[in-house]
Amino acid sequence: MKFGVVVFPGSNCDADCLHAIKTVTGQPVDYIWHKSGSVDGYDCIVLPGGFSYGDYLRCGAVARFSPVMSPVIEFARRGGLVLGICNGFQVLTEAGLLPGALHRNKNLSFLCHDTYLRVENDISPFTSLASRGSVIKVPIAHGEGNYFADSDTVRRLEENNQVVFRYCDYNGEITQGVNPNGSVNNIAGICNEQGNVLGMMPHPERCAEEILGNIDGQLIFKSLLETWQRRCG
Amino acid sequence: MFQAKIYVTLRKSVLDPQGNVVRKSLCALGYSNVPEVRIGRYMVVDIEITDRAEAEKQVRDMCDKLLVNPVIEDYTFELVEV
Amino acid sequence: MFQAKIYVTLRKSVLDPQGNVVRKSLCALGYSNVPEVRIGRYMVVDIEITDRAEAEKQVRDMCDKLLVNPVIEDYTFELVEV
Amino acid sequence: MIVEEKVWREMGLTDSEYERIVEILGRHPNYVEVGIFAVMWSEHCSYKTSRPALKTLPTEGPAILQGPGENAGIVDIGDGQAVVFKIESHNHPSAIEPYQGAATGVGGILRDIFTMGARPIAVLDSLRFGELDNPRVRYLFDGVVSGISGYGNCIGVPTVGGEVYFSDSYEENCLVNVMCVGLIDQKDIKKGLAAGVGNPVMVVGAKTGRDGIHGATFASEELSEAAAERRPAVQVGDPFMEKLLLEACLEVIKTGYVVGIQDMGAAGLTSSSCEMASRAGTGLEMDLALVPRREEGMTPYELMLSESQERMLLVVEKGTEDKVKDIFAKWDLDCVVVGQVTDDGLLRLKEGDQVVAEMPAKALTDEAPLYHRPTEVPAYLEDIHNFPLEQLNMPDDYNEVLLKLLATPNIASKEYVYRQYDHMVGLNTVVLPGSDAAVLRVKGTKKGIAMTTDCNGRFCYLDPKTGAAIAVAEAARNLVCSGAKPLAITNCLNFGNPEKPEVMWTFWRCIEGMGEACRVLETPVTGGNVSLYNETKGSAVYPTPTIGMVGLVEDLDKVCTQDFKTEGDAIFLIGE
Ligand SMILES: Nc1ncnc2c1ncn2[C@@H]1O[C@H](COP(=O)(O)OP(=O)(O)O)[C@@H](O)[C@H]1O
Repeated sequence: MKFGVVVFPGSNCDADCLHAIKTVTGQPVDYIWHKSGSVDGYDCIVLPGGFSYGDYLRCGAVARFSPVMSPVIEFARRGGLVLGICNGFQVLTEAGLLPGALHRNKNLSFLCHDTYLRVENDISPFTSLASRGSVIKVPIAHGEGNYFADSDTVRRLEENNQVVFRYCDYNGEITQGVNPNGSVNNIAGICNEQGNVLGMMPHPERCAEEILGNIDGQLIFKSLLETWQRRCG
Repeated sequence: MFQAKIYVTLRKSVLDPQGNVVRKSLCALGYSNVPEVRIGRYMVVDIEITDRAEAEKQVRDMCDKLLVNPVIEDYTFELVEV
Repeated sequence: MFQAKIYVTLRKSVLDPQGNVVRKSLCALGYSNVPEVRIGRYMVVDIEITDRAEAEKQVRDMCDKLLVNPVIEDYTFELVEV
Repeated sequence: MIVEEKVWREMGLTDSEYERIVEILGRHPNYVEVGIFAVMWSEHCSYKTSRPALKTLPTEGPAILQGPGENAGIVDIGDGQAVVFKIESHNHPSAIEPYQGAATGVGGILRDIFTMGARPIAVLDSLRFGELDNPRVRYLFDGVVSGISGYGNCIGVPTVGGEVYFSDSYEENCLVNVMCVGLIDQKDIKKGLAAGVGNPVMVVGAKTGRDGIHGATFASEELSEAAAERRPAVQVGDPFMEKLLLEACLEVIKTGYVVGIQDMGAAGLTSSSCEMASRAGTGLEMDLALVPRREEGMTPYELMLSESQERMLLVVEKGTEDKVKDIFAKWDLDCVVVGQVTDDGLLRLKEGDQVVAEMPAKALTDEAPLYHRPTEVPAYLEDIHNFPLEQLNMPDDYNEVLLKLLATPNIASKEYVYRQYDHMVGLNTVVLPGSDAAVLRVKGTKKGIAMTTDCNGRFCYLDPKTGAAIAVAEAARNLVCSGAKPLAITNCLNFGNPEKPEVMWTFWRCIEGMGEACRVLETPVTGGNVSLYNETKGSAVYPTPTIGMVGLVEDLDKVCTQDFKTEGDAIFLIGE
């Protein structure tokens, strides 16, 4: 299985994603430069965290017009696996691959700390190894992770089982107190209707090695590999 | 040349945490007569073009494509010949 | 009641990184006729007050004290009765 | 006009300093030249007051690869690798515009690190403010923290540690000290040298604007109403530009084409050009008309003194210009040849064909007058030492006192601050903020690097010598508790007006204490920064010699954190 990590100017979790994918899956992984016109040959595309183009206008607004985004959109429409983490999630919403938008955290400041996530969807290619309702600990690091969509969209997301992760407490309870940024329905990650595109604010690549004290993030990369092996292996 | 002044605001249905904080701080400063504050972006875009109608079309296009996110934002603009 | 529309811009020789990035991406989108973009803030403040002169004074005061950072920003505003 | 109006005075030069310049040049300088001398001979750039004391500090040791004098210090961590680190203050800009002041402080110290060829792996921030019940202090505190967060998070270097203290003495003059630590393969180390006569000189990065003209002199005077008037001195940071510059510079350095490189910090093009020439014993000739600019009508004076951020000066091997330009073009950055290295030792500036300034580079960097300022024991010390401690009332309820203490901002958890910093990006942070020292792993090895900043200004106020020694010792303890062997320090010396003998006395005593502790602990000084004139309306900040220390963890399995781990574990108290 071959992974590609897109490098926008201003991406800063690109190297982290590459490192985590290599360490956890042992599969080949390359960087894909934002000026690249093709993503041929990859089985999964990762849009990493960071501040693409400085994110001065709106997070991800400029990145979505990078040359690489046309082939990424094409790849996603054909059912290719696309994972957007943090800034990558923001780019995916701006690019229209996922519904809704991410705006300023409700307390207005950047937040970097661990959060607990309840896995709400265990059939997505990104969570196939988890069981529904299980709780994982994954850190966030963002200033604009407050997920918003109009109520019709949110209803559709819920009905179609597109909410993949929700902020919860240690025991898996969904409360406003543990919602770090004001996201509607405590949404931390969603997928598209087909399930092949996932956007999430928390950073699984930051908790995928023993030395960093937490390996819950491995779940996502391992699930991707398992799904791919099941389908194509 | 035209200058477009573009005003972008959060849609009514979207909570404006920044506006809220500013309202509260105004209140702390003694302005208890401010029921609402909304905060948005103000952009001034110079466009080298001679035709007003064409300028208008371009501005609308820039907003729809890049400058504004319709999921959470609304916009209006003015065009001034400079 | 009055509504104050406040336009805050960066002072002239202050670097505007946001405006720069937006200008470049407009250019990449084909708008090579945009020599400059400046990005500022747009605030709408509702004020429960009946007297225009007093409203004006209050807005100026709010800007100077809280809403605007005079070190790097300038502002103008309009008052509309609503 | 220069002589009649004594323009050097408003630029911060004294009459005798001006005479010295006339002597060096053998003529009266023109306006541009006075401006250049004024910034280079400012306290901020020349260390004219502090150098005699700094010379007494220990700077050598087996692990030291680069001591003071370069953009940053370097220590050996084995396996052909090294750690590059330095601390700097951005106190004055932050007191005027907290967000941008702190943000550009982070930007500046990052450039000091990657200019040596190292990848920055961590930032630490050491902050001092007045008491939080003052709304202006809250504004400064929030602004500074979001400025550090805004810049560091965007560029993607984790902010892994630091400190925050609140005390009235910092009410008007907050202190914002930022340290950066980088990792490098020793073979890639680059220095700020303009070597090789005929080699091209390039300006890369952001365009030059009218930002911060005379920022260096501004940092060398007391904050006053008049200083507030100089508001154009405020610069706005562009972390996205810096991220591009960081990646592009590291890529260019890897090619081997770079002869010397230096960031344009305080005094911008002026200090970078004359320092690079002076270190190499060469001269530089530049045509200012070629410098990319943001605004029209900029004069040579403005171009030389602008402190626009996110710019670098590069000297490359002749003939490699195009390859270097290609790399910067890949990152969408300006990169322009503006001149070349010469053999005459002069900094020669032209505008087209016309020479607009010409002076010996060494005179600017090395011949600033040194001041051995008078010292005097501060009167307050006597009052303090005679304070009748026995007359203090003892509290009835110690539990209540403890709770009260724990709730004071100086003792309470600083999570509110560090959760606003991305402290995990880079996947190296093994010990996160909140413990004694931060520990970062070195990927691909068993090693770790531990780092901390420490200083208790109140101790230094009460007893400058012991206080400064305590700062070094505390830093060392923090590292040792984390499982690291302390290697070396960098320091940021924040003091009041050195023209006051009492301030100068505390300065000398602090240096003495620091030097002594460094000798005993075998942690030499690799560099640092001096920030004087932290004083408003006659009242100075506590003497605050912030210590930034790095240490080496040989085996990451042996790292230790400060929290109690398991019920039933034994607790020991060690020491006297
Ligand atoms: N400004 C700051 N930036 C980042 N981390 C900080 C900052 N201030 C404090 N910390 C973190 O909090 C920890 C505890 O700080 P502090 O309360 O000052 O304790 P100590 O006196 O033990 O150093 C520090 O070691 C550091 O990791």
